[in-house]
Amino acid sequence: MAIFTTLDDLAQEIKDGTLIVLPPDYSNVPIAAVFALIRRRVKGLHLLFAPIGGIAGDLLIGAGCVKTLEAAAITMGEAGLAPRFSEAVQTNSIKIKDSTCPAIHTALQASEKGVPFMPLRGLIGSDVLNNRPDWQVITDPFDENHGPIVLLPAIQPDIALIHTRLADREGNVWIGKRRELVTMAHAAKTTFVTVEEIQEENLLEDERTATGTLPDMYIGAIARAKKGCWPLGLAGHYVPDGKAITEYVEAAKTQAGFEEWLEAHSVPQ
Amino acid sequence: MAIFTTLDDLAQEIKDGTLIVLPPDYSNVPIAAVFALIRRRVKGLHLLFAPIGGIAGDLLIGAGCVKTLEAAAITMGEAGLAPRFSEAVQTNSIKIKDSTCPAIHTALQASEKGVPFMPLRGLIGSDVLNNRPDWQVITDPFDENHGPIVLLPAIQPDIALIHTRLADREGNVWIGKRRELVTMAHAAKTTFVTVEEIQEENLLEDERTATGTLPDMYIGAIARAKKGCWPLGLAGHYVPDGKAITEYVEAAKTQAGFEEWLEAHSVPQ
Amino acid sequence: MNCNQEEFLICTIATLLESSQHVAVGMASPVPGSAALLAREETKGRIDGLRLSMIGGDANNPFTDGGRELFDCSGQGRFDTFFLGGVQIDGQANINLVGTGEYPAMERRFPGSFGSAYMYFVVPKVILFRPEHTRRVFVPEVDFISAPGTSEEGVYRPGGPHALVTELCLMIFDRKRKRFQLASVHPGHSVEEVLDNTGFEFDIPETVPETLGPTDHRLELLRTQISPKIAKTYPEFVARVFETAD
Amino acid sequence: MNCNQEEFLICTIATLLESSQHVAVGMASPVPGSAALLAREETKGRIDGLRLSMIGGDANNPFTDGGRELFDCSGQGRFDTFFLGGVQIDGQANINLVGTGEYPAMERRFPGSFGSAYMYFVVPKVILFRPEHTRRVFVPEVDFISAPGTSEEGVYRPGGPHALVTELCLMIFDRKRKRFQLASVHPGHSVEEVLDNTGFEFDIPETVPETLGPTDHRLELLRTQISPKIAKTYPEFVARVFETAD
Repeated sequence: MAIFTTLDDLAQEIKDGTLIVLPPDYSNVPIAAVFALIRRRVKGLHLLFAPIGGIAGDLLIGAGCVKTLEAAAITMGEAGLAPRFSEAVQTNSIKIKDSTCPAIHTALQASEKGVPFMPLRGLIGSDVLNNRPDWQVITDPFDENHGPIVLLPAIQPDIALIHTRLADREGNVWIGKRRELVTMAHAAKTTFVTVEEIQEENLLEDERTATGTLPDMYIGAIARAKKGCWPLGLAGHYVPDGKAITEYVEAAKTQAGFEEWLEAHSVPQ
Repeated sequence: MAIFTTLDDLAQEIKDGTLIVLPPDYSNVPIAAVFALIRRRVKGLHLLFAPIGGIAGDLLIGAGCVKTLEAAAITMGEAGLAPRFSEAVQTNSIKIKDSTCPAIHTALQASEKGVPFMPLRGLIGSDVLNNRPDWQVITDPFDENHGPIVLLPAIQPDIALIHTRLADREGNVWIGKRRELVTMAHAAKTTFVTVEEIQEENLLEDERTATGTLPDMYIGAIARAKKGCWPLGLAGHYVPDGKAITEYVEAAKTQAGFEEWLEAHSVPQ
Repeated sequence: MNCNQEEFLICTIATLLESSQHVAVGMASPVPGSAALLAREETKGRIDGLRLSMIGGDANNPFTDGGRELFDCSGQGRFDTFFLGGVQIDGQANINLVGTGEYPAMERRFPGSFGSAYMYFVVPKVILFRPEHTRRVFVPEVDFISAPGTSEEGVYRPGGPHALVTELCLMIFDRKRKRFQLASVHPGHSVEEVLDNTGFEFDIPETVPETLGPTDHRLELLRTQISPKIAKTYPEFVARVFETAD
Repeated sequence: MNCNQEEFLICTIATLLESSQHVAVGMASPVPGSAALLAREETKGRIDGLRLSMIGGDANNPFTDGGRELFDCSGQGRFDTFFLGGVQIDGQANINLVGTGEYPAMERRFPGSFGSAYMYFVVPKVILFRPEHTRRVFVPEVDFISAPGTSEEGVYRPGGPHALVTELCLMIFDRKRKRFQLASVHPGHSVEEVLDNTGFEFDIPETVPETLGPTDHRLELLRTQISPKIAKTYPEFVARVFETAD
């Protein structure tokens, strides 16, 4: 039931306060849509990364769009620490829900399955758990030794926001082997997608492409965005622009530098 | 770490009493391997279907290979009831663990995740639950109304046994969009595979095939078996042999008829 | 226009789907599948047009994440309508797909509960479809509850039985009162016949209408547009039922 | 043959992998990744040869089921060896990847715990790798426990810390005693230097050997066979570290 729209109209449909889930840096990050969200001055987002964020999170935090952030980490990789993220946490200007990679995968899987929680090993004795009053420790009812186990509540994002190479006219979306995008889309109420291309042939009709296709049942809106991951890469299509990312990290060390960089790059396309 | 072997040697590696998981009738059922198991007179199998069985289960039950059966249903589809299964249950000669489709998927997912259990909605008030002392009902700790929820213990099969069209020389196995095979393989300690063909090119090296490939990490043994699903079909390759299935159901109405049918069909290949 | 029993039942079910948004159809369900295809065809082009997801075969099968995806979607609330049957069905809408006699070594064993013990709880509108209308099927109390018709308070249960379609009649289930009510009787049959062949008690309103038969337009649509579509999944069913269309 | 610090550390870690069966390597881990590739090359062709799964990049990445597969496999017990680091590490082998100061508004914030709060519990042999050997890193008590080094009885914990590799030394962790023991000091460094730069207490045996440097054969293997493989995932690292190989 996907609606085909423009990038800025898609961003308009993402309301203030929405719980958005974004993919990790190595995979299909919709930076063009992030710029569109910043242009429309979205406020109070609850931003979840599945499970690690990078420049997408730093941009939205720097632009004042984020109220709450949940991630296992925010990193600019080789380029260093994420400057707007670090400052926002250090100044307590966003609420941070520190997590760990498998806990986020698990909470999304719980939503995907429509169950209220899922258990996960580990965690016990960590300050990650100690700072998550929403997580519960119970006695494992299947353990003869009555050991503890953590239960993680399901997280149902309002919107999963992703970029991919290709969609078809029916609204089916190619995701290839990036199956964390499948979990995100299944877990979320709906999925908004930016794409490089839209093709006429139905992706589900050829088993080779069907295998890596997210069916339109999960998709709410599709908009074209050429090089929609820039300055990040899109696997098999274009590589990350390391120079631009390094320049960003340098510029964004101050809020003024961040805003200058943003003005130069967040232009309507 | 797949070993390439023959069909009968693969069957020899499946010991008496093994917990085997088999796929549903519409997908990649390794009937040639089932015949090989019957030839080697395997005993005391714990047979799990993910989640529905058909002729594979009926054959193994009729041949006296099965001690315990767990499935959401055993059906011969249009051809009617499964005769050896029905009689075995009616005469109490196998132990039946009646389940329901999503409960089996969930218990396998729990094993895939390495967690001791997963919750599932529904079930409460059913005689499926009432006859499963291994399932537990707890008070949902996330429910403000303190409602009940069922916890299902993980099922870790010793061996997932499947048939697919193609493997490569590295031991990677093509499964296409039949992703229940992925869950089965991840959940099981190891996976034994019969295939129509083995190709030289690495399936993981092309993203189109990588997407539908089960990596060799999960694979224990691979053997060739041409038309390895017969009389069932292999999607996109050959269709079920409806006539043979109907003849089987007719013949297997008596144990004598079953054994006659088996002798005529379970020949070494 | 004359129609055969399957065509009549398909159209009766299609009418029940008029307010459905997303219908899921399980394995081995040619009549519900045809009804859903028909209802979809009739709402085609409308913004709130019916959406259909069928497992079993590749046609109209949108699933790409394995056998669990149908159930996961149901848990997520993506479907509002599903179909179930029963070897036995009782007056509380409990259904039995496992067998008759005492469990486990039953007198007559059937395939098993399939996904019913879950789907009946989570899909809002479950339509029970069981053509054979006899006291063998419609019993005072089922021998094995594959899935209960109703649940105690506190049990998570957004879903449950909505209607029962048989070869004789249409009943609607009242979840609060936990009872079926006769809604209409098919042409050529009577309330007495329904009473004689039903082993459980149910409510009978003062006047019981006759089930409306298919319009000529609908029958033509079914025979010309829907039968080739259902044939992709159920060729034998189409060959048997729609032979009049040749 | 002379070698640089990264080459030395790669070879030191490779030696620790000699009894490993299946090594998993996470994101942004060029030194552990190189060590694992080297150890695999050295056991190639043996039935019990080392197996390696790397995330980050497509090379040596066998995963086809999304981001959770690495963690699921770890939960299944398919890996026996993994690597973690730390902004701070203390004498109980607690690691901190989140930041320094009081949580949450810390003085200095780092990326976050990644998968450590899980992997440290479930992978049998976790090798801690942190080149910078200072009292800033090796503290009496970490400011935030991303993952604890040990757990109370009753907590499911097949995994945990095995060794710590720094620019100065190799320590081995004793899980029962919950303490590190100095195992060897790298050439050119001393026990005193390790003591001066470590903020936590640890055990020092009577004689502390010097860490064995790489053999010429191993160095050549690393520079000629391994560097092109690691370059597929970490081209900048290879360009910087293995320039001597040109």
